[in-house]
Amino acid sequence: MTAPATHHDVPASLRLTWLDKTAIVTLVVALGLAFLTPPEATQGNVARLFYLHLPTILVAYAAFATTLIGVVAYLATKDLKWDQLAGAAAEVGVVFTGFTIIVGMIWAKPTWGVYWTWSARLTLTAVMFFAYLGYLALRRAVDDPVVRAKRSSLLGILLIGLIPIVHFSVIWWRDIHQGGTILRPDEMQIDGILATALLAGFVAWSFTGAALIRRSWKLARLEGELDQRLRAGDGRVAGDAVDTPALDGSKDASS
Amino acid sequence: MGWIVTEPTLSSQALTIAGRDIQRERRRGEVLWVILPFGAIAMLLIPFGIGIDTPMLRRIGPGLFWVVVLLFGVLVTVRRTAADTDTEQALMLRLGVDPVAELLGRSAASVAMLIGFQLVVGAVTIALYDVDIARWPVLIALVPLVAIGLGLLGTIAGGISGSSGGANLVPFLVAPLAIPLLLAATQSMDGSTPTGGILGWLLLIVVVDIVLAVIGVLTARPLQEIR
Amino acid sequence: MNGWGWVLWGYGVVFFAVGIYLWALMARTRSVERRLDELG
Amino acid sequence: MDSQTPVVDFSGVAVRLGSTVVLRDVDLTIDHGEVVGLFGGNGAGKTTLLNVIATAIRPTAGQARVLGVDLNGDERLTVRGRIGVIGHNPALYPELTLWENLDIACRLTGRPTDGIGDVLQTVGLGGAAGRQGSQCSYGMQRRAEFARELLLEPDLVLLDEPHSALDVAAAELVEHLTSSVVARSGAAVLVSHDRERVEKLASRSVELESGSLVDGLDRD
Repeated sequence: MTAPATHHDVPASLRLTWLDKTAIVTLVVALGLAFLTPPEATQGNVARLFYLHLPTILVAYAAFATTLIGVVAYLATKDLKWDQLAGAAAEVGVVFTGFTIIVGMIWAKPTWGVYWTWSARLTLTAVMFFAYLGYLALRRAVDDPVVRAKRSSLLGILLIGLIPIVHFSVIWWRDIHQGGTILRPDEMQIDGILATALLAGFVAWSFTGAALIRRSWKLARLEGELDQRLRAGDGRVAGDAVDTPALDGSKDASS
Repeated sequence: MGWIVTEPTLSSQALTIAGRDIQRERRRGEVLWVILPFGAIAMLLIPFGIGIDTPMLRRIGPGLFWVVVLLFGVLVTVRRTAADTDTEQALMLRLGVDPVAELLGRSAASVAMLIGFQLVVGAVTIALYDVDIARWPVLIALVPLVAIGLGLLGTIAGGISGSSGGANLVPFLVAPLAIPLLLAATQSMDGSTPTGGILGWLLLIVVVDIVLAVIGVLTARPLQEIR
Repeated sequence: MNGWGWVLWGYGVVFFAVGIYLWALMARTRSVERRLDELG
Repeated sequence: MDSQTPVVDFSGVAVRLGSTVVLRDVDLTIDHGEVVGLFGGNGAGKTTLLNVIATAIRPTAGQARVLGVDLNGDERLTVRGRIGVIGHNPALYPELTLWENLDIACRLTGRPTDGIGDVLQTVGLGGAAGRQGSQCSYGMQRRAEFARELLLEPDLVLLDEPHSALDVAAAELVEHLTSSVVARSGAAVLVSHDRERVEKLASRSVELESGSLVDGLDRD
C-alpha cells in the first residue's frame, strides 16, 4: 500500500491553502447570488455585471495599496521580501484593473451604446493600469534584484506622490462636465437581495485577490532565492557549466 | 572539422537577421512592455486634452491613431536591440553579412512588430473612441503596408544616423518623410473617400514602400563603408 | 433585450482570465521550485 | 587558397586617425602556416595594425594586401568573412544564449549548425549552452568567441590579448585555435603583452614601437 501523498511532497505551488479554499467557496456563493437574484429595476440583467465590476476595482486598488505598503516597508527595512511583495501585488493589481476595464466596457455597451463613456471611475482605472504597467515594465527591465528594489521603490514614491493628484484632477475635470454622478454607481437602486449579491461579490473577490497576491508573492520570494543562489554560487555553478576544454576529444586533434 | 559551406543566400541571411532581432526582442520585451503600452496610453491621454465629446472623438479617432502609429511606432525601429554596438557591427562584418540582407532582415523584424503595434493600439482606439470601422477590409492591406513603410524608413534612418544620432534623431528624421503614409492611411480609412480613391491612396503607399526598399538597398553598402 | 448575453460575456472573460493567471502563477512557481531542487 | 601569395603583405603602410599618425611605414609579410606574435608598448599601434589587417580600418598610405585582396580596393569586404577576429570586448548578443549566438553565426555563414554542441564542449562550455550572454562571465564570453572561430574556420585569425581573462585551463585554447588555423595552411597574429606565453606559440615575433616595426626576433 503506497503511502498516501503526505502533505509535504505535494509541491507548494499546487497545494490549496485555506485562503485558496475560502476564495473558491465564496466565489461560488457570489456567482450563485449574482445569477439568481432578480434583475435590477432600471437596468435589468446587465446590472449583474456590477457585482463583478465593483469588487474587481476594490481588489485592484487594494493590490496597489499593498504595493505602496511594500515599497515603504522595503525603504524602511531594506528587506528584499517587501520589494517582492510590492512587485507581486502590482502584478495582481494590473490584472484586476484589466478586468475592471473590460467588464466596465462590456457593461457600458448595452447601457450607454458605447464601450467607453469616459466616466471618471473607468478613466481613472485606465490611468492606474498604465501607471502600474510602467512600474512592472521598470521591474522587468532591471536584472539585479537589489537595484530593481531600489529603482522600483523610488518609482513607488513617485506614484504615491502623484496618483492622488491624478485622481483629484480627473474627478474635478469630470465633475465640471458630468456633474456629480461620479462615484455613486450610476443611478441604480442597490438594496435588499441585490445588495447581498454585491456584498458577496466584494467578499469573494477580496479572498480571491488575497489568494492571488499570496501566490504571486511566494513566487517572487522563490525567484529571489533562486537568483540569490545563482549569484552566490556563481563561481561554483558557473564552474559546473565550465570545464577544461576537451581539446584532445575534438575532431581534428591539434597537430 | 571540414564543414561543407553552402554560400548563404541574401534571403537566408535576411531571415536569420530577422529571427535574431525578434528573438532578442522576445527576451528584452522592450516593444511589448514599453513602446506598445506607450502608444496605448497616448490614445488614452489625448481626450484629457481635447475633451470627451464622443461624436467628435469618433470622428478624429482614426486620424489620431495614425499620428500615434507614426510618432510612437517608429520607436520600434530604434529600440535598444536594434541599435548595434560597434562590436556587434564588427561581428556582422566578420560574418561577411551582406549589408542589404542586414537591412532587409532588420526591417522585416520591425515590420512584424509594427503590425503588432498597430493591431493592439488600434483595438484600444476603437474601444476608447468608439470608432466605427465599417471599412475594416481596407485595414487588411493598409496595416501591413504602413508597417513596411515605417519599418524601412526607420531602419534606413537608423543606419544613416548611426549611433551618433541617439534615439530621438530617427523619429525626427522619419516624421516629415512619413507624411505620405499618414495621408494615405487617414484618407483611405475616411468614410467620404470613394473606392477608387482608396485604391489610389493604397497604391501611393505601395509606391512609397518600393521606393524606400530601393533606397535601402542602394544605401546599405555605402553605409557599411562609412562604419 | 434581456442582457444575459452581455452578463455571460463579462463573467466568462473574467473567470477565464483568472483561471489563466492562476495557472500561469502555478506553472512559474513550479518551474522555479524544480530549478531550486536541482541546485540542491 | 594558393600558397604562393602571402597571407598578409604590407609595404609602407601608414594610418592616420584624425591628426595623429598611428602607424608609419609598416612592412610586414606573413606566409601560410605562420603564427606571428605582435608586441609593443601601449599606444604603439598594435590594435590599430590588427584592425587594418582585419580590414576594419583603411590604411591611409602604402600597399596592403590580405589573403591576396587589396585593402584599398572595393572588394576588401569580400575577404572579411575569411578573417577571424577576437578582440577586447566579446561580440555576443547579451539577450541570446551562447548556443543561439553560435547558431546565428553558422546560419549567416552557411555552415551546418550540428557542430555547435561539439565545439562548445571543446572550449569547455558544454554546460553553459543555454545561458544568456549577459549572464556569462567575461572569461566564458571569451571562450564562446573561440568556439565561434573554431566553427567558422577562418584562413587568418587575429587575436587581441588572447590570454587575458582566460583561466589556466582555457589558455591552451589559444594554441588549439592557432594550430587548427595553421593546419589549414592559414596564419595567425597574436597581439599581447604576455611575451613568454605567446612566444611559446609564435613561429615569429615582431616588435611595434611608436607606429613602425623594429627588428623582431625570429625563431625556428
